[in-house]
Amino acid sequence: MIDFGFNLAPSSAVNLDEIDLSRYRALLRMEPDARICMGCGSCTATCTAGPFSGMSVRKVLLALERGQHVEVNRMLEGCMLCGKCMMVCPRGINTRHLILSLCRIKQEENYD
Amino acid sequence: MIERVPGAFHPFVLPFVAGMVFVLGWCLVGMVRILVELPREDRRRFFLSLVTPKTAWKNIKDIFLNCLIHVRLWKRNKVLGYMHSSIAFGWFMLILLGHIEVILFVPERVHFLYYPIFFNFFVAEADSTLQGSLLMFLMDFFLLVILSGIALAMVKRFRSRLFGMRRTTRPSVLDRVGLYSLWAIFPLRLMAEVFTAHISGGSFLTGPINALFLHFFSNDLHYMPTWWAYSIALGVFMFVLPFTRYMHIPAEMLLIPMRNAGIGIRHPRRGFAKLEYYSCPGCGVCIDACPMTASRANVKDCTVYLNRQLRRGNERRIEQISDKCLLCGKCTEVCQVCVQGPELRVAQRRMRSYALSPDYSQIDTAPMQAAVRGAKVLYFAGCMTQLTPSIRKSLEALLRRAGVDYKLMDPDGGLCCGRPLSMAGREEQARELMAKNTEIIRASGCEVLLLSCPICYRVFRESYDLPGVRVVHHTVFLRELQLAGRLPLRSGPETFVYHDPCELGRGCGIYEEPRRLLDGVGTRVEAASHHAESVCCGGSLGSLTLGYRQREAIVRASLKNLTAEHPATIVTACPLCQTTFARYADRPVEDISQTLLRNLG
Amino acid sequence: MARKKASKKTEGRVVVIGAGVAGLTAARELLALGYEVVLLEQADRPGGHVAQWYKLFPDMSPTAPILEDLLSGVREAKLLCGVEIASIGRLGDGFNLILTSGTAISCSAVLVATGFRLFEARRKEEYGYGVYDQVMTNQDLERWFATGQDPRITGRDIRRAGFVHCVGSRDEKAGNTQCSKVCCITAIKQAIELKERFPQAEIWCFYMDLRLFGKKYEDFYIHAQRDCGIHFIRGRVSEVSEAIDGRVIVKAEDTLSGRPVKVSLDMLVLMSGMVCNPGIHALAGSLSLSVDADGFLRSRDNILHLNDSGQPGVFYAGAVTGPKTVPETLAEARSAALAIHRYLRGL
Amino acid sequence: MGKLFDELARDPRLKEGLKTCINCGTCTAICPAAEFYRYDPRRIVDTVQRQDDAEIEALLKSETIWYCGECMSCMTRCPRKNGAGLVIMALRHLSIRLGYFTASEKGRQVWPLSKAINGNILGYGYCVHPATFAFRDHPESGPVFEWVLDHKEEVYGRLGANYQGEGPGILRRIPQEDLDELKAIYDETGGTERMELVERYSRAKAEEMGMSLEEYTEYTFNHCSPGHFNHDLPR
Amino acid sequence: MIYQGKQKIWSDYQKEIPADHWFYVRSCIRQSFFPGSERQFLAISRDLLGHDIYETAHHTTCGGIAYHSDVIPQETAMTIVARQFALMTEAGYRNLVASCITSFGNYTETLETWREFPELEARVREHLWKACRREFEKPEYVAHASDLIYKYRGEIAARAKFRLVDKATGEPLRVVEHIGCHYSKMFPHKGVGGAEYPCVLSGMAEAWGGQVIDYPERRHCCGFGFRQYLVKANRGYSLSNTHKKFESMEPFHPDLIITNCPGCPYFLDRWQYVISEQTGKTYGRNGYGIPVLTYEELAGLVLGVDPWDLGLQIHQVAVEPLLDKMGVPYDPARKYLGLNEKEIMRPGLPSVLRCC
Repeated sequence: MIDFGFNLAPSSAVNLDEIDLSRYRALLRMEPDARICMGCGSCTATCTAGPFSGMSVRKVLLALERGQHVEVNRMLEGCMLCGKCMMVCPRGINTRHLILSLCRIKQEENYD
Repeated sequence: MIERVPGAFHPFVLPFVAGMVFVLGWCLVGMVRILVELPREDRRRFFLSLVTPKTAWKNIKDIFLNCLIHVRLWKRNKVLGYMHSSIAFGWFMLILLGHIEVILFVPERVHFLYYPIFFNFFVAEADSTLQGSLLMFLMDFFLLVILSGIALAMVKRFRSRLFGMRRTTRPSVLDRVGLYSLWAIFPLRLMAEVFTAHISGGSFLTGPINALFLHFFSNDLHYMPTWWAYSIALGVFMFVLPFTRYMHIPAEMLLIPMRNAGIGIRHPRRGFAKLEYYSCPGCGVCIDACPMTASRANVKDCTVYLNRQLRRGNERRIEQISDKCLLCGKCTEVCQVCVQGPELRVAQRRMRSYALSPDYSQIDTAPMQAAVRGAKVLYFAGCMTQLTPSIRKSLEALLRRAGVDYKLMDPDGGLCCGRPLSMAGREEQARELMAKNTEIIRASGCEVLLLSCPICYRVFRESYDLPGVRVVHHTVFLRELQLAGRLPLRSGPETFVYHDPCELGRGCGIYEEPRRLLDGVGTRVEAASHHAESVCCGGSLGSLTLGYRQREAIVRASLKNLTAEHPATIVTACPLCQTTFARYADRPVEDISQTLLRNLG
Repeated sequence: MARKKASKKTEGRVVVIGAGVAGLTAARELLALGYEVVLLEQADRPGGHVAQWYKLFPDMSPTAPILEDLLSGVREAKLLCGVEIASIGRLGDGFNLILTSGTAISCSAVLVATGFRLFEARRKEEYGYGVYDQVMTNQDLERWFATGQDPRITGRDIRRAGFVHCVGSRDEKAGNTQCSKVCCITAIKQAIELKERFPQAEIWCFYMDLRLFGKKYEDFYIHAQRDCGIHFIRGRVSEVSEAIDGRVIVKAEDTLSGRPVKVSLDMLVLMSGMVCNPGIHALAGSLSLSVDADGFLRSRDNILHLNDSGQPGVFYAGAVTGPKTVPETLAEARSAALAIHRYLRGL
Repeated sequence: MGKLFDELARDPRLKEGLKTCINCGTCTAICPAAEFYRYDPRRIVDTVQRQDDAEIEALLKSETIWYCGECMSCMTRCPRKNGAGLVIMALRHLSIRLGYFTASEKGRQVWPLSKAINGNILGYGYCVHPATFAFRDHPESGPVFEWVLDHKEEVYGRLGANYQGEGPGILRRIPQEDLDELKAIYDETGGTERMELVERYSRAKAEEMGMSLEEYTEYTFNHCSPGHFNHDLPR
Repeated sequence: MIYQGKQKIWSDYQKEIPADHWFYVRSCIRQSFFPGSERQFLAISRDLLGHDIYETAHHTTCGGIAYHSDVIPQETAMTIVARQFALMTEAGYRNLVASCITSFGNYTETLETWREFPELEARVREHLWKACRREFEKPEYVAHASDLIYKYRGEIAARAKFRLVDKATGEPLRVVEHIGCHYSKMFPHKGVGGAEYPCVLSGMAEAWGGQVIDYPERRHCCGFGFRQYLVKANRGYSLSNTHKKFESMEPFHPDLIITNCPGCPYFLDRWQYVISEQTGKTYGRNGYGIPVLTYEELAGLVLGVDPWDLGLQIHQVAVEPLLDKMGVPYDPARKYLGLNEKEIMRPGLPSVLRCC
């Protein structure tokens, strides 16, 4: 093969037709309230772990709904479970338990 | 006194003997199993404590006071206390006196298991001596005491409110069998002894009743069935005992020395944990105490039900109950056996397996270390105080006013203390965070670590290894400043109530400093329940599953408790309590630092 | 009671232009105040846009009984449907209108209640309305709810559907900077209704901001999220194209995650916004009424005198001055009747 | 209001390209660069709109402003008549003027670009010319173009070109007086100054990176570190 | 797809294009890669249809590539443009036709910017005077060469020797159009048919018998991106964008692609070769690619010009399958001959993509 010095890059667009939602659906079964997030970002603004790891509950939920598992895992790994997000959520979502539930969901495949 | 039955045996004792052997065997096996399940070092420590005179004496004292006298119940409710101690202590005395009688009069029969129990059946004219009649008198006296206790128990069974209990547990079928057989034992004993009183001798109770009965019954044929019934009741009780709440009687006797040996819960189901949940008497005192029961939906999530489900091994319910609890610790406070509901639950949470675990190794603490270097007093605000900046600012203002040389450890947000993680059962991750925080604190070289959040305070005090650093909560620190005259306060007409945060009060035993501080600025009233019995605000991070909406009833009930004496202002010493209360309170809710700042002289 | 008292005392004729909900409500009040009312309607029947709608948010109220109620109140009015105004001019203190049919009407006051027109979705070319088979508007969908007839839906199993908010609203390129106010809640309403008809469907709403300001609107939104599982993506749809199987491919940025998203849908609903009914602009010229930058008529001011055109004897009610909800329109129509009453009594 | 923003605001392209952004994302949704690079033009416009100098400075030194392909697809769809591409052009212009472009790998590519394109314009009158189009640098032009380059006179001649000839026509030689005019325009309008500035900063950067200018040219032209494209996101 | 809907949109964007008297400016890229196309443009408009198209030896690049590669300031680019205008003015012309889309965009953008910022125009006039002693009038009309061919499409169809029809089946050929981004995306009203459904190319294709097919990524950029191609390190971007387009059009099985931009035909052609080398995938039938033609090349084929005079041999994707479908005769032996039919070496062959 000729080395052209560059390669095809995969698309960064999220194709909602193809994403894997099994984990999102599993979470909804455990935490139906995950649906009512309105993306206000209060959780992110108050997050203790955020400045160190980019953790953001809002983004976790969003990434999950978009099938971005690597990002979900990366963010969840930073969480310190301090519970502030739960206290500031205007929709009263129990974000802390949601995170725990999410950590418990066994992934069918090894997302990479 | 003469021995009446040749060979000192009669078949009616068999039900009792069988039951006794069964229960003793069961308990022995159980005890051995628990001992085996203990980690090696715990087991060593336990045996060592048994032969240490100081702990051995403490064991005896505690068993006597708790198992027989039920001192904790007396403190809670005198009638309830009397009821329990009458039965327990009375029965104990009957057994003890029975043995004394045997030792005194027929020492050769002392190793007959049943003989002291059925002493009156086997002997005649036992009251012929002074000693004998005294013992007979005591026997009748304690029987009467027990019967009064049983009578109270029957009333309580149907009218528990009279005993200050709004809710009790619903006993299971076997519990009922045990209960009714227990109730039956003592009236049957009375009847049996009454019917034989003219032979064996009697005292003020058995004697006259016997005389009365002899008017109606001309022969002695009916005394045999009552002795049989008495023995059967005993036998039934002992056979069902391991499967009922009465298992707490033997379990507690092991629990007390183990606890005195300093052993705690290591494994969620084995060893000490098992002993704890078998020690639960199932009385249901914790139901009323539990703040969650402010809403009916949570009644079945109290510690008593946790213990029941743990015995049954119902995993689904165990998880639900374990995850819902606020970990406020009040159930332990009111429990006569001191079953550690929160610790038991956290142990259950710890056994969960997670597909994903946090990892904080990437966090670089070097810049944070550099920022705090050289602080004498290091103030760690923590997550919750970050969320309530007015508390932080108030405390800082007080510190400046008192001329304290301090540094803020987390001016731009720091790491979490680790307590929320450990409450969620993720101990390993909590340790990681603690290690990070320890690095920062040690680098600072501080002498005092000041905390305004009880959640942080507790974990820093209990789980951090910070040699040479005094970990202090701001209530204590401010009180010291006040005593040293560095914090002049001005007293006014305002009335306050102080809410004891769970982690600070029950968790760390700090009750008086905040109260003394408040006494300096106004009139202080107490909540309906306070100090160690204070009611959780409902915002606790202990609960994993209680959502925002489910907590409302809890918070409102707690507020009701606080405002019983109509204080103008609610004062607490925890940012989480403050935020939680402020959401629903109809009057100002402050952290004590805010109150003091308002009232500086 | 008040009606009876007023009925014989006052006099004067009021022409209400437009027999939508604003015109009908105002006519009813004016009749009650004792005026003679002439209702002019361009369409063949009264009721305006509401007559073309199936149900109204947030209570899912059917429109038929509402209209019936409004119509029952104007039986005494002279209702002329299918008419157009050829000219209008001042005559003394009053006005003289000539219809294209040649009929002349004189009156003492004119109420302009010509309402709005839906933005022509075709003009947002990138969304392909009128080009791609499976792209429809909110009005088309509402008609399907009412009649069950639409080749884009009838007989199909809709598995994936999308709603595009702000079509022709908040869009300088389309010449409309204003927010049409009702589209967000309408999209949520229609999404819920669609989900009820196709419970298996996944539905996405593409929005820029969710402007849900009215009573119970937020509850409606939560209901859509929690109970209906409708997905909300914060991003304006940039491009729609047609796949080989006839489905539409929608591209937007998920601005909350900062990544482009792409989805194929069985149908796409464009939430056409409100623009001023253009027919009124000619009339506005002959009555010297001023027109705002957004194309709607300008009230004397937007707080105290919403009903007041600034020209004596000419009043406004409803969406002729800007996008409004039905209850707002009704309230404004009632206040317009009172304003006319005050004017005619020389107050 | 920041100083850097004031500088930017003077650029007509910024005035054209940024009126008021509502962060709707239509630009990113169809952006060819956003699809493959870790890039979000909406955010760039929003950052500029916030007028925070520190953020703008970070932007000027970042990789992200160099990802745009200037296809201007973003202009078509913006509901507020903005053009993210124009904003990017203004940012790049300022980044080069302030010498910030050497702070990023993609920014450093300005040097080989300037050298090649301006060299072509001033030498041949066109931005691209077969005379300077090396197959070694363009293996993707295929064996057929290698053949063309090897036989320029023959192939271009057959296709009717006036290859390097006098008078009008395809690939003619541009008269020297016209090239001189181009040079004069460069001198007059800041083109020459820009070339020299790019060279000066690039030389300094090359020295800092321990390379000769030739090595630097080669390196910036050929080297692509991981992290730019979506597929090499750090785990 | 509702064809009438598209027609309705096309009708909204009618561009006025005078038929005659144009000042022609060449394209950097097209000269180098598609010399036959520029030759064909003049052959059709000047020689065949007899229109007045003037070219001066003194014109140069418009500087568009340099401008969009950010290596010259805006004023430099504008002054180079102004010089072209001056040459036009001096030659007595008022209409400017550009061979290049980037130039077309650059001229349009310059004029629009001057309209918005007259002080900039004044400054550029001053610059031009100082540097070159030249003055200029702004052109009355600016067109892209494809606009003219679009205008002439009927006349070309009338003279057509071949049509875009599969000779074997009688079915119209399936044509994919690709419009250069700078043609109408910046200023939709400056292009024929607007930005969303431009009809400058589809109009030609249909006039000559083809059937235009619309595929989802029709409007997507080819991925040139100036610096994104010109710097080797960035070419992954360029390649990936073209790849995206091909993946999207693949199910529609187009017979050919027609373009009006200088870079696009080069990229759509060469990236097919690179994709085939890297992934082994080809998009045409039987291992061939999809031929990519400029509109002049296509017009030339329709008019019966010899494919090798059009320069179709310097495409990497073989055009022979298309020629066979249209029934255009060609001599394979003459394909790679040099000037005056001289025998020269033949080019090498790609390892995957099939060539003739």
